[in-house]
Amino acid sequence: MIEKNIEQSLFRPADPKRLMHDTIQRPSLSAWKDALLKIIKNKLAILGFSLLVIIVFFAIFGPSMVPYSPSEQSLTKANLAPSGSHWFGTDDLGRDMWARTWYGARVSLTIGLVAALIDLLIGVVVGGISGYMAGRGKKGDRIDMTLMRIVEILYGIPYLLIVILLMVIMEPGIKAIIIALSVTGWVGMARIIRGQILQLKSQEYVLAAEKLGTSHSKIILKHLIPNTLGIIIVNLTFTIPQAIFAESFLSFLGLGVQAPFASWGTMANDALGVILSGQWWRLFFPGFLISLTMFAFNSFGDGVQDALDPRSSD
Amino acid sequence: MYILKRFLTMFLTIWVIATLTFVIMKCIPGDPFASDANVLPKEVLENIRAKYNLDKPIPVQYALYLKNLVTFDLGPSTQSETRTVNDIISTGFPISATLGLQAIVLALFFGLLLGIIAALNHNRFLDYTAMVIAIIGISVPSFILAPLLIKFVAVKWRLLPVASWGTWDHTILPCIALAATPLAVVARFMRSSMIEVMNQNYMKTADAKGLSTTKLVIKHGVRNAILPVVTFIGPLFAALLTGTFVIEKIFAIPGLGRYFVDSIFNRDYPVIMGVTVFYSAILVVTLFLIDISYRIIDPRIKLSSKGD
Amino acid sequence: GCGGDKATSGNSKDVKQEMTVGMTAEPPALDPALATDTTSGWVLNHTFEGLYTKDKKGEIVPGLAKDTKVSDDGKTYTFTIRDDAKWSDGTPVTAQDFEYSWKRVLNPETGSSFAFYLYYIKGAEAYNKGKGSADQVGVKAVDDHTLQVELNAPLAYFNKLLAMYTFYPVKKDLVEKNKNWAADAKNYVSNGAFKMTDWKHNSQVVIEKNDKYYGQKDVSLKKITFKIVPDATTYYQMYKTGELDFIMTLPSDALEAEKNNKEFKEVPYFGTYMIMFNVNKEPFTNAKIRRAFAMSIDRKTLTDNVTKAGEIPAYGMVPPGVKTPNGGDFREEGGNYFKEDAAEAKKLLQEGMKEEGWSTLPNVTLLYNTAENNKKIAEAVQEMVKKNLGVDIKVNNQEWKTYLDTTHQQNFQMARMGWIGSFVDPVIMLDYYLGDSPNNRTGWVNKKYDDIMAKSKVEQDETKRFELLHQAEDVLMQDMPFMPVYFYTNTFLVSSKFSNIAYYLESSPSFKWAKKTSN
Amino acid sequence: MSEALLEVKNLKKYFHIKKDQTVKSVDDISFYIRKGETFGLVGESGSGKSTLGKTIVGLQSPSSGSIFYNDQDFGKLDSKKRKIVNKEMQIIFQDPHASLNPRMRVGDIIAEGIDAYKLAKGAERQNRIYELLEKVGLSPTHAKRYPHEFSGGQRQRIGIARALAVQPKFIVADEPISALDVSIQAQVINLLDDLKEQEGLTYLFIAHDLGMVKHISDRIGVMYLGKMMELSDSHELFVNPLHPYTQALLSAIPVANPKAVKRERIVLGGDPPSPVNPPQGCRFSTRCPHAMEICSLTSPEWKEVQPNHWTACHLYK
Amino acid sequence: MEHLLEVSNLEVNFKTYGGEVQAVRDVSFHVEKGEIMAIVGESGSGKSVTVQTIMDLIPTPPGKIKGGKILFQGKDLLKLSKKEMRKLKGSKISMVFQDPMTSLNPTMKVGKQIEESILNHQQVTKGQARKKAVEMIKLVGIPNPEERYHQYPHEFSGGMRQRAMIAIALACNPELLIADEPTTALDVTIQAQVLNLMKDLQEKTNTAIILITHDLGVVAETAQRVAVMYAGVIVETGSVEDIFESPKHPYTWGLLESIPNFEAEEKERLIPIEGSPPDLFNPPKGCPFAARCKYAMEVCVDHMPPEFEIENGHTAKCWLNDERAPKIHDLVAAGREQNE
Ligand SMILES: Nc1ncnc2c1ncn2[C@@H]1O[C@H](COP(=O)(O)OP(=O)(O)OP(=O)(O)O)[C@@H](O)[C@H]1O
Ligand SMILES: Nc1ncnc2c1ncn2[C@@H]1O[C@H](COP(=O)(O)OP(=O)(O)OP(=O)(O)O)[C@@H](O)[C@H]1O
Ligand SMILES: [Mg+2]
Ligand SMILES: [Mg+2]
Repeated sequence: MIEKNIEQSLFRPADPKRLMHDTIQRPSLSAWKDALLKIIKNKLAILGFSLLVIIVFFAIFGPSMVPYSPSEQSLTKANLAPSGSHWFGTDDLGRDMWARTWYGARVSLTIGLVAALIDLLIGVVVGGISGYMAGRGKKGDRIDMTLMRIVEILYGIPYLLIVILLMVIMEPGIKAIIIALSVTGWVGMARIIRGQILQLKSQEYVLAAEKLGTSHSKIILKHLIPNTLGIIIVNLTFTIPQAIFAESFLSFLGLGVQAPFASWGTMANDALGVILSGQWWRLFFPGFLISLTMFAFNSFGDGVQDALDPRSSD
Repeated sequence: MYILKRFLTMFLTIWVIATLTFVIMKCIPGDPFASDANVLPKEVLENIRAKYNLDKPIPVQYALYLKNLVTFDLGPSTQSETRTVNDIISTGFPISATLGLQAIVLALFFGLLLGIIAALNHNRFLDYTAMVIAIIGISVPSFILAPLLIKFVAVKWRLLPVASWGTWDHTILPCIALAATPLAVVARFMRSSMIEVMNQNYMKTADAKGLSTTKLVIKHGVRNAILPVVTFIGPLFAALLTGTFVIEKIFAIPGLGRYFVDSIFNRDYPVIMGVTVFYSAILVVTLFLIDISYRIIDPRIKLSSKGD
Repeated sequence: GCGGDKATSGNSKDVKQEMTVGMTAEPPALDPALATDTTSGWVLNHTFEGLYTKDKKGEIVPGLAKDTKVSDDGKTYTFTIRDDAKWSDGTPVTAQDFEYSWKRVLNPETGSSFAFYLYYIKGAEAYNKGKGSADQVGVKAVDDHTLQVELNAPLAYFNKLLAMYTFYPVKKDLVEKNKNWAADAKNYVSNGAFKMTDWKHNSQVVIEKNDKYYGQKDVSLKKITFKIVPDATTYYQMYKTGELDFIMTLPSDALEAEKNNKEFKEVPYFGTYMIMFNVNKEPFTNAKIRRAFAMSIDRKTLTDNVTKAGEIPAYGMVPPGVKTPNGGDFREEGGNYFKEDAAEAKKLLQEGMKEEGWSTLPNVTLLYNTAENNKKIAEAVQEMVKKNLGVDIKVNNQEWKTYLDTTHQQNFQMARMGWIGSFVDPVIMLDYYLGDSPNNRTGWVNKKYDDIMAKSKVEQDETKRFELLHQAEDVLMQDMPFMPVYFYTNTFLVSSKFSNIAYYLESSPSFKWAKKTSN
Repeated sequence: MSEALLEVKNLKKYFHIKKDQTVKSVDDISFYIRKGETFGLVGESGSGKSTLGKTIVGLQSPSSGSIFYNDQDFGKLDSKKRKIVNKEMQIIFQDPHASLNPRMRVGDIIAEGIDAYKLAKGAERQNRIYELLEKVGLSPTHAKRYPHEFSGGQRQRIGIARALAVQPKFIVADEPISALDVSIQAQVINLLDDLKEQEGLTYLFIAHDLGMVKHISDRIGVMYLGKMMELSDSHELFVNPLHPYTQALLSAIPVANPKAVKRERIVLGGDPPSPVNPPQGCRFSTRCPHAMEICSLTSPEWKEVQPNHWTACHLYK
Repeated sequence: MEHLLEVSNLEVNFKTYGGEVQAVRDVSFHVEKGEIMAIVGESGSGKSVTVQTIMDLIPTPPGKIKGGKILFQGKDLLKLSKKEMRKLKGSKISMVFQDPMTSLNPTMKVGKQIEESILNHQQVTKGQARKKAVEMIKLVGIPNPEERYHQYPHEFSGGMRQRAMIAIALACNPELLIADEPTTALDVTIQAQVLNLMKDLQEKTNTAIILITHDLGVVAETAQRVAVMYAGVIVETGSVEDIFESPKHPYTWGLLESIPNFEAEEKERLIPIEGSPPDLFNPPKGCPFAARCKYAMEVCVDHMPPEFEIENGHTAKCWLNDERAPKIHDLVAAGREQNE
């Protein structure tokens, strides 16, 4: 119907200028900025990130919000339930749980972060190299074989022995924990990444990149690792709580944080008895915060994973 | 060829593990026969040490251990003097293995299920629910979960016995406590790789065949997505099979894990060596099988450059 | 009508005389010669009996020894063994069995850790240390029922030793035939009130009434199952659900709730929890500073709020419970050696520092071995020292065997330690700090103390002996190479269905006379 | 023979699929490609064209035989020289989807070679990308997108742009235009032709569209079951196909004219044989309409039947 | 009369970071029973998206079906439940995907993948399905079917994979077969064989086929009707004869011109269509082809041409078919002047 209304005059050769498309150049962002923008748009990621920020905020400022120090005891005020004066209650030695919990957050968050870094820096690299090199000539095979045997050996030697050995040669403290975690903390990641890369590297785009002269390290970093990102994030999300609890175990053995200072892990560990005595707050707060941190980290991780997946919506 | 080579290196690996364990064991302080109850006169101690060959020079001890390992006879434990290492392994292992296998089956079944459900409902309610369950599973370690289970299931509701070993009922709670974290991990892995797989073209092809979602997932999704889970399960399998100290302690289960950890705390050298090697053997074989299974799961995978 | 139901209750004859008992660890060795720990001792005390034994009240009474003759110089003992002493397989227990057993303990090849308890016997030490032979050991079976023992010197408390499991007999021909006889219930033969019928390693030990036991008519229980449950929370919960009838050492978190329970029992334990000072390491080279530290701890608050098991604050080394010849209690007679007083402590600290010429106190670390209670105590001590003495100390923990090694090397300033006497006599406590005692890690060597202790050993007169022991404790507590914290107690939960359980000061309770009164 | 840029001698590539089974994908092939020439390669699907291509550029190692590039034995190059050769030889993959990393943006995919050899940076790199995109008929805006957002043909062009990015001297183009519409095919072919003229590029051009092959190639080789069957100048091959397989192939070309008189199609009888156990003698003998007794006994010699026209067939003595 | 398939006013968008791609815009066409209908057109013009929408294979999100209807045997596929749709997929409608490598499951034996579609819709035993699968492999001309059955996709050559895809689609005699560039990787003899197979099927079971291809030779030899797509729009439809002999859209003209002259002795330069297709994020208001059209008029710039029915079943969306439009040679002359 409409076409009838079109003027006859329009049926003349078009002005070429009018025929040019107005090609809108979209903002040319770097891949990273682009990803960042997508992450910011992702609700899940933002939720997780905000939670992490809040937790870190309290870790920094929480202890100074109350008039108690994390170590100050008042045996007569032991095991008080949360109240106006003790927001998180007190523990069995009458110490303020709020101050202790947030103080402990510093240790535990540091440990978590360190564990994640170890996973990424050692685990991903070893796994990446091993997986990529497997099946790449005699030399490649040997590299894979060697790295994986090292991983196996680290799995095989009883960890407890290693820890006790460390305990003898090191001063207890965060540094000792970090070293104890670095010895074997990354092996799981390494194996997972290797498996993923073994699967991925048969993809033709890897061949293509190779043919284009991309170096091995770049192929691993730019082609293979990004495609295992989801798995890396998942692995991180349980490396972290594992490390937080490993710290409590190490502290228990005498390698870690020394009393009266605490971490979430040691607090939870020491508070196990409340299952009998009913002072739930002693277990709940550190435990809940570990879970909350994990929740935050998981949502953030999932969000990032979604955001970085080009096939996901918006 | 590859298989043969791997097979041979397994022995090498076990030997290295045994050697390193031996070295570390000898480096750490503490004497198997020291206790606060009696710090023994030197001569008495020497009598005992002689009984365990501990009076010999370290290289000789090492050689003896290796010889004993090869002959599968590590002699008696220093802690439980009337028992041999073989005896300890042969009574402890079946118990740990029973429990470990059950836990793995549980973790795998529900973990995969949860992960798949989450992936299929990506970013929807069920996904979030599954995530929360998984996070609880990951961030509540077994040493917290186990007493909670006891408190509620066994003490409050009286559904199951608290602890000890005997009937199948006794295995349920420890099994749940053992499986919780791996279950969550499996779920997260599966979810992540399943989301990836669901994006692939071949899923479209399968969809175009009119397959139901279940079939789609089971026949096409799982095999392509399961690799990380398989990798993860490998060492876990070896670890669970040979027992977990915490769970065995809490539930008073006479498994191998308790002996293992106790042996280290007690500096029970023969048991440390025996169980370490036993565990490493299981571990190395498991990891080997896992590597082989990669090829079966994904025929494109090449583990070595020989024979393409 | 709501009748009839209550008829089913309690005719005591219908009551199944069985008991399930919580045990915290696997007994490492159920062989009297090899056992060194309380767990094994607990089972052995039920399955074996020595020449002497304990009665219900814990008094040392003759066991297999029908008659004991002591020579005038106090060095030769002649025991006559009961005619009705039988092994659980029905064969008689002979003097030869005893001779064999004791020599077996001393045989270097056996590698018995507790062999030194037999060193009072002539030639024992030499044999055990490889310098003598079995024939030179002063133990001889004169005939089937007569055993003659020669000691190096008179020993006032020899009968207390004889009740220890290291002195229990084992069946000679059985043990000779089968080196591993004690590894399983299958080949197990014993001579006590019970015999072992099942041993599932790390899971349970079952003992049943021994019909061949001479005093079997006093034994009511038909079967006792020791369930091995290492975790305190777990065995407590098992008690709560009735899976266990008896547990000991309650988890500290349950104490509060159980304090008023009728089934709860608190029994003093013959041991002392203490913190050792290394007298060779600053600042504890100074006795005043040691004393100052000891005085700055509020022990009552500690036992009431931290340990909570009814422990007794300790101001001396020897725990209460030792009867003196004049019917008193050794502890009461000795009294407290110091008072807690913050002001006084501070003053002492200042004095001590002046003596040493320090303007600031060297850094102090308190070492403890990994365990829940130790940690709490260390933290509380740390806080108390800070509050009462104004000194910031660090606390550090170590895994047990490492800790033993560290303290043995004297690589510490303050370190916690506990010591339980294996029989009730001040000697066993005071020997701990002898200059040549391997247990003494403090570096404290005092000639006077060692001399007094040596004298007390050979003193035949009980009154004089106790006097000497008091003197020794005086010397010890004057110098304070350690500070006592509290005397142990043991806590129990016992199902009210059981009666007649015997609680002892120095060892685990005995069920020999126990009886189940209702279902 | 110095003009040959690439020479393949007795090249074999076998795949072991099971214990005792090998697929002889490429079986004893020798030929050469002159500098600046387009060598068309056609043949039955599964006859080993892609395998040959991949082996030539070094993505797969040959089971035996040798490849000379600029008279240098490819297998014996040291790593430095190899790198140079690697850059000069590029491949356009047959499968446009699988060869693109799903997580990389098209711009970065194209620039991969540029980055690897550090050919350009910053704005220059950007411009190179845009230029390449436009050359293959895509628009610069596409640089930001991810591979899955493209149609099959668009992806294929990304693959072409990527190969061109490093300014290679020799390109193995494995069915580079199969998913393109004819107009864009024309555009791409023109582009390849231009590059050949201007920069002296050499191509090994694998395709099924014989029209295009004929159009672009100087010489054409015909493969069947891992063997080269015929090789000649492109026009010559179309007017005077010697080998019965080539004849059959040509007769099957569809014509874009519904009214055109249907030419008589040579229908090949029998089943296509398996490369696992290829027929004795001539590989084509089982389906050849002219098969003789000898064909199934001895394998025909590879010979120059007419000047510059090679074939392996017993019909030509 | 009811068409087997009738697509009307279909619109499909994709949300991407940066904007919405309007991949399919107001597409309408129909397919009769037993007919082979070819879709040709610009690469990226929305052919695959259109047919995948029919099969309910567009991932949503990012895809979004903005409007339109797809009537198959009278039922609107867009309104069917997943379950009802599943019953159709693979049995009544089946599809050959464009991308043979990634469209086959890399971890499943090829034979199994074929067998699966048989088992899913037909009441047969495993053994029968297997036999049928082997037969299908053989039918599409893959040698050694028994052995190939047990191989994985990566062990197949490109063309073999494509044939495996075809085997899957043909395995259960669909009523409508959608073949998205099914023969791109096949040499001409096998292409002929496969096309014959499809024709046989069409003749025997009266299957309708939508054939997407770029090979105009194939179109000419196999199809009865043709739709030409450009930038998400069907610009021309008609019978094969109509399209090849009297095309009415400049894009179609361009296409036909681009084909290399097979018979030519001398090498001639190919004639592509100048310029590039519009950006689908922001397609022009008027005719999408205007920018590349030698005969573009003012009206083309702002007004989307309606569908002009030239003659029975032959339609074209081009203003040139309006009676008011000037004769083509006038436009050419004018266009040249202005352009140069
Ligand atoms: N998932 C997606 N996200 C964004 N854009 C898409 C997506 N899928 C397809 N497109 C766009 O939709 C348009 C149509 O694509 P389609 O695959 O239908 O083209 P086609 O006609 O099949 O082309 P070809 O002949 O090259 O296969 C293309 O421009 C493409 O970029
Ligand atoms: N990785 C592999 N493993 C086993 N066989 C293989 C492998 N790659 C290729 N083949 C086999 O080698 C033969 C040749 O394959 P190739 O891909 O070279 O064929 P092609 O000529 O390119 O065919 P098309 O035209 O169909 O792409 C086929 O029989 C194929 O099955
Ligand atoms: Mg190919
Ligand atoms: Mg398409």
